[in-house]
Amino acid sequence: MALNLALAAVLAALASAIVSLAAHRRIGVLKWLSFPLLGLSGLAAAVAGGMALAGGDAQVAQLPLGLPWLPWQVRLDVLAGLFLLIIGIVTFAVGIFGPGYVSEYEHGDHPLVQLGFFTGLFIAGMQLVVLANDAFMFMIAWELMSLSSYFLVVFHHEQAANRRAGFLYLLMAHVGGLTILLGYGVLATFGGGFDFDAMRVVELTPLWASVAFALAFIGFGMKAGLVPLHAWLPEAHPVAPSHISALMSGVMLKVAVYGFVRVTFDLIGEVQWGWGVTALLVGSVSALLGILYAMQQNDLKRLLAYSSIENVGVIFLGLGMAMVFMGTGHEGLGAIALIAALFHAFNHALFKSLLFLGAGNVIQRTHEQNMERMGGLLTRLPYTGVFFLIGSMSIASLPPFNGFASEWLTFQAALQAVALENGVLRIVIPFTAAMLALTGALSVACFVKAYGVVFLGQPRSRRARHARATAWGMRGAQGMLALFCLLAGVFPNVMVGLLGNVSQLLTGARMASATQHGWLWLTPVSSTEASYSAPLVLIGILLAWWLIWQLLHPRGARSVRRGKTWDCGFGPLNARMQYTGTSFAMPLRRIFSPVWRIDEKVERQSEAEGLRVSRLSHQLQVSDHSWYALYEPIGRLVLVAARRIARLQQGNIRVYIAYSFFTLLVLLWLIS
Amino acid sequence: MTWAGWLLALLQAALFVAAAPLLTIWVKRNKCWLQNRRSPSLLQPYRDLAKLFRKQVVLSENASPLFRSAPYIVFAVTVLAAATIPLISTQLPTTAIADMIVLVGFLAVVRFFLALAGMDVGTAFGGMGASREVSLSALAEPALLMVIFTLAMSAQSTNLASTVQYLHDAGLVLRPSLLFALFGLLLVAVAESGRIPVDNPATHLELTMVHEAMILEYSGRHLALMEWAAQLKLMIFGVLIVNIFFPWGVATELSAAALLIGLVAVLVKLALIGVVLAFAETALAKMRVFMVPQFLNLAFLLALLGALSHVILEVDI
Amino acid sequence: MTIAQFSLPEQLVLILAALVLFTSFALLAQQRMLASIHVFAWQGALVAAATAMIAGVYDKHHLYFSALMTLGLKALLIPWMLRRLVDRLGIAHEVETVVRPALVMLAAAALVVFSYYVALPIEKLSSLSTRSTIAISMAVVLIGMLMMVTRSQAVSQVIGFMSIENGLFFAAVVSTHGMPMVVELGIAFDVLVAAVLFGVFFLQIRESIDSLDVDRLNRLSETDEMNGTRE
Amino acid sequence: MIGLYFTLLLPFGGALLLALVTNPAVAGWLNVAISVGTLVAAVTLALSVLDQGPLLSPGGWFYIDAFNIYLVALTAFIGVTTAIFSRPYMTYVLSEGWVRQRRMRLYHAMYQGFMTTMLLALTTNNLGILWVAVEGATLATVLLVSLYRTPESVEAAWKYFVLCGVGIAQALFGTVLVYFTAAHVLQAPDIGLNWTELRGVAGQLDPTVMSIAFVFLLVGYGTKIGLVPLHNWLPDAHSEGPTPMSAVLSGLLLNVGLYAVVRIKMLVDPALADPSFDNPQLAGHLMMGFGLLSFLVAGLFLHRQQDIKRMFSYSSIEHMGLMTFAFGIGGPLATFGALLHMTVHSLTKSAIFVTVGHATHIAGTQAIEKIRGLIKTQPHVGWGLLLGTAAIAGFPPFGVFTSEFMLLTATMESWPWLSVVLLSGLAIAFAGLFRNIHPMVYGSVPEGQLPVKANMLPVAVHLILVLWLGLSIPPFLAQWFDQATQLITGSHFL
Repeated sequence: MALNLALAAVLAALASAIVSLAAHRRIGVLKWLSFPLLGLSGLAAAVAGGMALAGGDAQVAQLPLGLPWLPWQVRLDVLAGLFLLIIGIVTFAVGIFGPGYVSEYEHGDHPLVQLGFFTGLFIAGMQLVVLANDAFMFMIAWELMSLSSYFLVVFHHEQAANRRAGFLYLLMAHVGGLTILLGYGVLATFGGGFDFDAMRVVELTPLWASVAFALAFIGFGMKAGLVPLHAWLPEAHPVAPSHISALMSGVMLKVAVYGFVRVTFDLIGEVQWGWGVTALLVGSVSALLGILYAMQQNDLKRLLAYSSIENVGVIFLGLGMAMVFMGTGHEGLGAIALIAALFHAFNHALFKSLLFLGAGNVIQRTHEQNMERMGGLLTRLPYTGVFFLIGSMSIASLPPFNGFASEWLTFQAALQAVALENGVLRIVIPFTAAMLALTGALSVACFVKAYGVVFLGQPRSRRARHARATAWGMRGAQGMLALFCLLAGVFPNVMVGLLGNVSQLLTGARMASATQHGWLWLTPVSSTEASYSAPLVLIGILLAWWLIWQLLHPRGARSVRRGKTWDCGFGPLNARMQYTGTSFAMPLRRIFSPVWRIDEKVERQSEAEGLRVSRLSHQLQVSDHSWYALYEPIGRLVLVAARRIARLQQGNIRVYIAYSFFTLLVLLWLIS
Repeated sequence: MTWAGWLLALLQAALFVAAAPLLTIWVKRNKCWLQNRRSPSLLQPYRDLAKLFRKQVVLSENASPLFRSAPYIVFAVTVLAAATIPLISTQLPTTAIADMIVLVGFLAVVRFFLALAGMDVGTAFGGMGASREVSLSALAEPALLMVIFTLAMSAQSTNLASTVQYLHDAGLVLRPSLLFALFGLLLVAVAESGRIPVDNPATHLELTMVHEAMILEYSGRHLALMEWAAQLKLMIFGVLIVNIFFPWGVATELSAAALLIGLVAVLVKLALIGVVLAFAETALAKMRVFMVPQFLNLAFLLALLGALSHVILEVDI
Repeated sequence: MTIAQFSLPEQLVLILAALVLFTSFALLAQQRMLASIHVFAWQGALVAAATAMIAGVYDKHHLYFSALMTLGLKALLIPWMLRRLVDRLGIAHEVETVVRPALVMLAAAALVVFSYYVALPIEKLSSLSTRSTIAISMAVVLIGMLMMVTRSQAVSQVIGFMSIENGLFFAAVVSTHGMPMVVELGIAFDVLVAAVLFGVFFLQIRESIDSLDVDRLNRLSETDEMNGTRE
Repeated sequence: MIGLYFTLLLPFGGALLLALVTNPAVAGWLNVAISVGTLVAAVTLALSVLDQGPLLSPGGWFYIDAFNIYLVALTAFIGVTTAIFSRPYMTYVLSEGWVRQRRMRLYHAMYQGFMTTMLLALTTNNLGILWVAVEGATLATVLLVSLYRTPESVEAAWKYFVLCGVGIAQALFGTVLVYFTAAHVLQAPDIGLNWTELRGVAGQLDPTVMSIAFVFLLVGYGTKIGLVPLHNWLPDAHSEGPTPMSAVLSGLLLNVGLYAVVRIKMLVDPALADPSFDNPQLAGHLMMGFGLLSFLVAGLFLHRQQDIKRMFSYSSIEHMGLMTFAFGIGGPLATFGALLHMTVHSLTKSAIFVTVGHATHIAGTQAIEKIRGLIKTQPHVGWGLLLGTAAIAGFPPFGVFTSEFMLLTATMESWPWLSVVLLSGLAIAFAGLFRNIHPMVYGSVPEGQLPVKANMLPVAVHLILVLWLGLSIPPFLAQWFDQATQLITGSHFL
């Protein structure tokens, strides 16, 4: 049942791709056919995923496709169900959001066919990845996902920067795909077959298991945007249309996480704690650097993309912890960490897509991507403003929203490190927890900047000043996601309980005590050790608010009076006097300066006596090191090799004859 | 937990909120004495608050709804945070609502809205204050969390009540980890509650101010709530320090006598720490803003040392 | 067994083989256009003679035909065509300088040794008295290639190519007493067409770079000096 | 039987006929018609072979089995689609005045002549005839390479001619050696070159001679395949000739070279299995070495290309290297994958060359930096090029991925560490292709670049076929490949 529904979702996505082939110059097709179909697909996927997640036992089927000896097999178990649910929710939101958003493409010739067609394929690809039960189908779906998202990244291919981003993205996706393929190759060679069932049963030698893990880690990590393989992500995600960015950041990264979990926990099975440490360290570094990079961005979508790197880092940190616990034989604790990680994945999907949709909304209204030209939008786009605020609070992991719940669980898992026998691990895990704490604090800073600069203060440009309200669909989509953020945050027990099924499947343990005190209390280990009651927190805040209002709000007080902002007695304040995003980020830029490659130019022209500065110009370029440390060297290497090789083709026929002459001689000499 | 427990929790929270201004003025008085100035009466902060509540609110014309609701959120969340801290007794049902990590979360919420409110009007001051606040606390918060980790690892719990209970029952044990944690927490407390040498609540000097810069645009009851929340914050840190590291006298069961002892004990301890703070603020000078990170790094380092020394020195497996 | 035990005709075949080898040395050394065409013709004639010899000794009658064909093609027709071409192109009396002729000769000798060394195991197995000729013909082939490497003159390259063909044909005849007739016809046909096409190309090359120096055919190259690096 | 004769005689007669037709328009249509006829004949032949099994013509001159019949069908098919493309394209060439009427006659006649030699080479049972046919293919195409008579084209043609001539000559020497050893085993000398006979006694052939023969044959036919370092003629010839020629050269001629080598390998392997010989895997190892070398080198060359056709000819080298490598590995999986790869590569590559023809027509040049914004100028051509490149780069769900997947698996099983090399090679080649494709298809349109009358039907057909092969291999085709695999490796794969 659930499986059929899931397949129906795939078909709906494909259908939306097909119908939008007719969308050339007819945007109505996109608005009224393909996006509703997407919404339908998302709904079906969400329902199917939810059923599978709650249902427990896996369902399998075979598609009439694939190789003669390796037909496509699909399987829907709880893990697949979870991620199908994620895909479904966001897809549904996009289906609602889309029609209003694409209406800006009504004028001018935009390749609408491309947009609709590949969006459908993209979503179908992601759903198939989650459903696949053999490596061959997995790879096909995976690359379908990459390829179609690539075509969406180059949607605005007039700007050279976007083309470059697209190329980089495609290249990295391909390399990652090949790495994953190699990993599956290892598994299949020993498992004697490319279907996952065969891989599950086989026991690899520790060495080969580690090889397979390393390949999967690199491959999926590349897609998930782990540092230092992340450089493509902030280039590619922002340049796509915003609802696509939402899908890429919100969902595609999760699909990568899915692949990693599937391969590591399910297919390889015997987890070694060494892998856990690797994932732990890489994850925490990604989290920290991700948020630090995000802090310095002034392009709203770039900022969000970088913060995705951070959240993926947090997820992998949790997964790493789970691996450490499992590798050392503490399945119960492993379950806590795993649930925390998966819960964070779920939450990140919600709030990151919420934020990207909000950003898309803002960008569509202001036609600006640069935060420095926004401002004061809260009063102009009130709905978006409120929803974006909720998203920001969730991603900054503030109670009582969902981001906090999952981060809290992660911390609780980290605190169990004391139970480990190995002293090194007992030190490493608290240390990574400290990194996580720093990350959390920085993410608060980062989103204070984002929200404050975009929505508060005075508008910094004419377009921002004249931004007007948006289509209902777009508000609705954001509203829905915001509501989910709140619900998942206030009733974490529901999700945690469901995720218990997943941890049951993967670690053989579930967080039994987590929900034993009823829906009100979340107690990962035991009620005396740690407890968190999000509902009561919410009630408490509201209660306190109400009390204040009742007690302290003076009766019959004269209502507020509006007055000018205090300008210290100098003339009136204008928008250019307020803090910019760059200046807001300056202290942290100064504190963590070694993290970036900063080149800052200040040109000061002062008058003759050099006291009064007549003109002042400031340029700032903040870029991350991985370019100069990793990517450019490799590119240069290839080019140099190519130049060397090119000497083979130097044009003189006699040399060519000499080649075959000597080839002959050498071979003859070899064989005799 | 019985209804009595909840009632006690409510009373305790009320006491906490009510007593917060008292601690501030107590520190101020001590400072005055130390600097042989005449000190205001102990009721002065209450008078100020009352006055502010009565005064009319003047809002900048480009202040958004967020600006108006921020004070309420800030105050409410701070009160909730206070309510989850065992002041007199460890028999506190509210501690189960939020453990120490959630407490840090509450402080983060407060900071989040303070900073947003600071940026809302769109003056240079507000933005500057917000920027400094988030930057500095971005360093303070991890230190605080590390302190909490150290405690949690010793006490096998992040629940404040049971932690205090544990340390109380353990009696006088000299733990290197707790020593480090204490000093770390002290530094963090100074930074978070905006005291010298990190920030000076008494001045509005644009080069140095952090907290004041954010609430510069506030007036009337909004300002009152903000001020009160700040005083609560100071109190929260004070209580945390005294009740965790010097848990003696705290009531561990719900008997009138025990509660009375607990009340007296916590008042004495707070008075003492007030004196210490006053001494410190008199002795030290406000440091430059960009010296503060080193200060907080020190705090973080201490906390980390605490955690590590716990793992290395105190656990035996 | 030594050469003494061979019958006279077999010895004669060996003599011819030696002569063929000698002619290809001569081709390698020969720097005058016309002269090298003549030498090439002689080589063809020798191959034809060897073929006829084999045909006589082992009375393989179809070999007579192929001997005739070889004579007509390799000794008469192709040399004649080449001759006409060089006359038309006016390079009949051109003298081409070979760089380091002594070295080239040495290399050719080395090639003979090498091919003998490669062919040794074959000879172990062979029962035919003419087995050693395989080494010779391999040497002829290799020397032909060497000639194409060392000569930058299109015509002499073609001659080298044709002498390779001679070597092949010689190998086919003396070591295996001739391929099936159809195959030989096909090969002959190909050689003929090739010769014609070479003629066509001489003219085309001539009109495109007005010279027959293949070293000047180097527009299609990918080294940096030819096309600017594109990073 | 009858199908066979038609398959061979139709193009042959067509060549003679077209040599007489002066009107290029008529010739173009005739060309298409003849190709279609050939295709029909080939398909009937294929069907008959499929249900009656291998077919040996009386006199043993021709031998059709599952291995070559599918190449025959493929050749005929691509012959048709390319002919369809060539008709309008050559009229455009004619209108541009690059060629004169007389040469159009030559072109069409030689087109069919080339098809004849291809089909002859594929169907013959006699190694000597095989050689003659392959050499004939060179002779047939060499004049077409220099069709435009530009200095570059003449130079390319000369290199093509001489290098292939020399290479092929070595193949002949190898053939002679094979015949030589066969003479010791087989009594009747004139069947000594019949592949079926040799196959029967392959075990008794002398290993040493066969190894030497294989070296000569590999170098000889390897030149045709375009194995590095014997490949130098290939990019020149492919880039300078008229585009339809490039399509058939890349799509077919290379296959035939590889076909010949594999046939020989099928003889050499049993011979080398002789206990007295020390390295029984010699043939396979040599092929693997050459294949891998070509694969990597060609991949690097892709990064420096400035001429679009040249670039794709390098990609052909790369893929031929991959197939050679796979056949060298041997084993059912690798062989099956290689056969599949032959098919999908031919289809994709010829489709790409057709698209490239249109693209160069649009831009009026083959220089990559002049071709810009195709998707905006003419979406069909732009997307054709983009998707074709994605397909050839091995992106699923296109068939190339399937075959590469199988090759990779095979490598994993037998030579695990080589698979790393293979993957890095794929990545390098991929980057090389796309760094050049990207600016060509995207971006804004340079002024004066207008859409042209393009017939994208062949491209669509090819790509859809490739896509189909990627999503699911139809059972009959799988059966077909499996029979071929069984022939080559002696064991079934399915």
